[in-house]
Amino acid sequence: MSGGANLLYMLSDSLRCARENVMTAVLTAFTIGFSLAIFAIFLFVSINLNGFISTWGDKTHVVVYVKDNVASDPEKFGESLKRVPGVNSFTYISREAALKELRDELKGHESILEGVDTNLLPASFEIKLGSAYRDSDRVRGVADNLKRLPWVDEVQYSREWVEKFASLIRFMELAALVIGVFLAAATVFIVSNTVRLAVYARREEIEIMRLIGASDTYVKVPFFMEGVMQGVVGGLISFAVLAVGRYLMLDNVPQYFRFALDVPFPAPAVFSVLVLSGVLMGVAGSLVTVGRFLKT
Amino acid sequence: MSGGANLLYMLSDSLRCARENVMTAVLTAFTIGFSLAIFAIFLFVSINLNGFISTWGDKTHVVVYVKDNVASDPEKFGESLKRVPGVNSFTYISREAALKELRDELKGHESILEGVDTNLLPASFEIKLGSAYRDSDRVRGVADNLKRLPWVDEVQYSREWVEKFASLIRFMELAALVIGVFLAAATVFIVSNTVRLAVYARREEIEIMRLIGASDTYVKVPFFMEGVMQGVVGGLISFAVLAVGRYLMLDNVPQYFRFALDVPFPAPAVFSVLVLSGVLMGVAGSLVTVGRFLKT
Amino acid sequence: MIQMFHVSKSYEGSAPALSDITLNVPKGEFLFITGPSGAGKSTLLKIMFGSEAPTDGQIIIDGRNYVKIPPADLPGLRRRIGFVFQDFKLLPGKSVFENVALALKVMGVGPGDIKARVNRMLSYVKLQHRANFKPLSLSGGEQQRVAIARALVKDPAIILADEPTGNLDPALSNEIMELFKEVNNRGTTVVVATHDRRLIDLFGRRTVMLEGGRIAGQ
Amino acid sequence: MIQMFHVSKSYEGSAPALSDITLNVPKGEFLFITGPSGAGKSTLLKIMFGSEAPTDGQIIIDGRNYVKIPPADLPGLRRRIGFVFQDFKLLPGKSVFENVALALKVMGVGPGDIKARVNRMLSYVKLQHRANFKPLSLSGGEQQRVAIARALVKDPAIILADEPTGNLDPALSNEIMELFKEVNNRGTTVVVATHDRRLIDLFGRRTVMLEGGRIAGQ
Ligand SMILES: Nc1ncnc2c1ncn2[C@@H]1O[C@H](COP(=O)(O)OP(=O)(O)OP(=O)(O)O)[C@@H](O)[C@H]1O
Ligand SMILES: Nc1ncnc2c1ncn2[C@@H]1O[C@H](COP(=O)(O)OP(=O)(O)OP(=O)(O)O)[C@@H](O)[C@H]1O
Ligand SMILES: [Mg+2]
Ligand SMILES: [Mg+2]
Repeated sequence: MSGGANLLYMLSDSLRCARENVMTAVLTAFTIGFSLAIFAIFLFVSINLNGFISTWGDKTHVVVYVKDNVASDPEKFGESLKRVPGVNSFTYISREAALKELRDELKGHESILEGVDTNLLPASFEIKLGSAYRDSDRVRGVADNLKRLPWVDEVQYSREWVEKFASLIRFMELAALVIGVFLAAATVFIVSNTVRLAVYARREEIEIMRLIGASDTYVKVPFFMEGVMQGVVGGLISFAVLAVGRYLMLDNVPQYFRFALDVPFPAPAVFSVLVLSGVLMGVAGSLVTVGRFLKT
Repeated sequence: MSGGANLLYMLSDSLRCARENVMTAVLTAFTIGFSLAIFAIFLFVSINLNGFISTWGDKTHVVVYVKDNVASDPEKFGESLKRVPGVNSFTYISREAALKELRDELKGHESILEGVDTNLLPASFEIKLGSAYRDSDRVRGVADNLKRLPWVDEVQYSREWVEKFASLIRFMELAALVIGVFLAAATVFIVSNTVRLAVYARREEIEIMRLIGASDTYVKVPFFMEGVMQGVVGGLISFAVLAVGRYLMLDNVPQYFRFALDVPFPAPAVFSVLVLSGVLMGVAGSLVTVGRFLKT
Repeated sequence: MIQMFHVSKSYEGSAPALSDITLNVPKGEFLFITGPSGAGKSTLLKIMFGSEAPTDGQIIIDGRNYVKIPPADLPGLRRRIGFVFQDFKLLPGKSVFENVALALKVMGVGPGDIKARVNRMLSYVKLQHRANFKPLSLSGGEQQRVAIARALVKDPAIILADEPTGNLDPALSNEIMELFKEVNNRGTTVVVATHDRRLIDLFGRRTVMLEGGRIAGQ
Repeated sequence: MIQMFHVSKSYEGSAPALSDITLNVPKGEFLFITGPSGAGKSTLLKIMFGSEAPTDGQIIIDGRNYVKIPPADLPGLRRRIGFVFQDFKLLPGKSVFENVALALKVMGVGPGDIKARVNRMLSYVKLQHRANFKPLSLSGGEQQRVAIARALVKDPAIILADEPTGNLDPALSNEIMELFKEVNNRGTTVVVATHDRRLIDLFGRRTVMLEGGRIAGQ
């Protein structure tokens, strides 16, 4: 009873088995592939959206106006800003720059500003906050700290914007979680049900194998192999679906919207995770079902 | 051979059948339900997004400045605007309103405008275009037409914005189409494969029924009934998934983002369409598979 | 009732299962078909039943030529023939009663009628006490008797029985054959394929001997 | 080899299939079990095979008490017993050769050895020409012979054959019984359940008569 020969048998046997049930196996592989693809599409789009919204969140900026009656010393002011917790980066807008901005906004009617004293507009700093400081309570804290700086006249930020943004992030995360959990559950359910039905159609075969003295392992190996193969093929199918879908859309994406099609992980990693999930689902599904038949 | 009694038999028989294969039937119903729910979630979200983006597209507005040297007669101007094809609606912004807007923008530094002649800013019309006029070529056409009006000084619109928007719409439509077609195909595939496997497990039963003289109709009725029941239950499950998912998220949606959870159709319509699709898929799936067995 | 002219049947990959069979079974006859294993007995019965099509030759059942039976006519033909399958072909998910009742249901018989006829039939084959069992929990002989009951319950014009006593003890075999004889006396044409010489000798009816797919003796 | 003490078996919802069976089958014995349909012959063999557990009593096979066989020991026990199932239990998706070969494969026999032994066995049961057929395209008797070949091919210590000639003609039945006798002569314990008095008379071995689940005569 040589173990090696025995294993070879089992393998060749399971390959032959798969060929016989090839139709069922192929359809199961497609089910695995489609289900994985659906989940992956959702995952990628929601990761991309979240990333996009987080970048967009950089707009949570706070404007600090410099007091009129102090000597303008941007470098020194900058140094003191850096020491305030939550300040990520800042841009200095001088009186001149402020005026220029106003001029640009008035388009062809700059004459309105003729003779206006450049000193009328204050210099300011536009401050971007660290991502951890973007909800309304923390923004207020940062603003209070900023106000305490001796050279600061006024601190402005859009309270409404901050609140909107924080609740948007919260909502996106919840939506991704609810839909993601449902999709994951549905995927696992659909795949395991498909595998269950495929194994169920062969319960007689399992029963007979056991009656002629096959060990549980011997009975399981073909199903294990089939699960592996279906999983690999399913993983390939889902990868292909993603790649083809992306290719179909890529040419039509406006440049600034291309982020939506980003693959948030390196392609080989996506590939391996898809194939691995496929194999895991295929193998787990068939072994659990076979195990149920073996118990009785 | 009374047709009525016969039909009653078939029905009671098919109910009994379903009870025996109750596990398989329930799992198939869940597969139908989950698949339908996945598709419906995608459909609703994409309809909502498209609707949102279309509203957002109202920002494709064209600004028409009124010549300085004509008597301001908003009513007459409005009449002539209405006759330009593509103009959907418009808002008149008087010189005073324009100045006020500028003041608001300057925040606490209105003194800059002290003594400024209100006549320095021109009156204008903000025009919203019909949705069919939102790509860049057509916008240019509308702008050209507007320029020909005798009282118009200048026509302004953001060419960049219009182009971005048009390509965004095109991309969203393509993405919805690609993902939608894939999801629809995957749904139909998964459901029909599940039903196929369930029927396949009973091919012996079908074969024996035929051998003892059952007509094709008699063989099909139980599967038809099972398909209907699975479809109804599947439709209910998908409706429940949607309703529960919506309920879970509703409390956490920021007001301005609630559009994402809108149900674009009345609930009874959604309900009936879900149940009908479920029934259609269940019935079609099982009848096609049974038909294949009956042919040989 | 059943006339076969030069009927042949070949399956792919093996010698013909039947070659040039010409056979006439008049209405009301009781015919034994015998022969060694693989001689073609089951194939012959299946062709009479329309579940296998002959590759060659003509077959006339009840005056209709059934060489190529239109699929729509199959159910009607099968309702008039009671077939005892060599491998029983019982529905594993239905009880003994339901299995037998199904033969009547597909014909549209009313429920009260069904109940009476099925119970009577089950008592003929001594299975009243098993009426609510599933076939897989029956002994081999009990399953065979369910198959016999299902074939007989519809009072068919023709009974084709393929090895109907292969799993029955001699006493029970005799009783079942008596049942067939009784049905035959009431005008039903009966064809029984068997390798049980004892039964053939005991009942002394016309016997067709098959060998290698050919008629080797009558 | 097989010792049963006061073994009983009841299925839910019916009279006990076996009651108080005490039976000793010494190593190398050839035993017939007979009795009417439903007497409990198959149940008795299944208990010896370990595929049904007795509700009561003790059963010792090869010196080991198998009342409650640990699941892990079942495959080993079954590899040492060749069982001919009344309903054959062939794998419909595998060819005749593969069906027979499987009995050796599960034991880990090498491929060359398998080929030789399976082909020899198939020629014993006269099925060399059907080696590549699927079971469902075989006649009833041919299927039965595949089942017999699968039980014998592994040279088991015990052969339990349930109605092994139910679908075979008398000549072939004799040959198969000769095969069992031969195997028995080489020391294998053989138990054959049959209702064929002719065979029992012909071979004149020890016969246990069951009736209603009890031993009615030896
Ligand atoms: N579907 C099939 N494909 C190929 N060969 C077949 C098929 N069905 C039957 N045969 C072959 O045709 C021959 C006759 O088969 P048949 O079942 O008619 O024999 P039989 O006389 O009923 O034998 P038995 O007494 O063993 O039941 C057999 O050799 C069998 O292998
Ligand atoms: N799984 C089961 N559930 C309920 N009853 C059963 C089950 N298996 C067998 N029986 C009953 O036990 C009794 C003995 O069955 P067994 O199969 O041992 O009979 P047998 O002697 O082999 O008969 P045959 O000659 O018809 O094969 C029968 O009456 C049968 O209905
Ligand atoms: Mg036959
Ligand atoms: Mg038995």
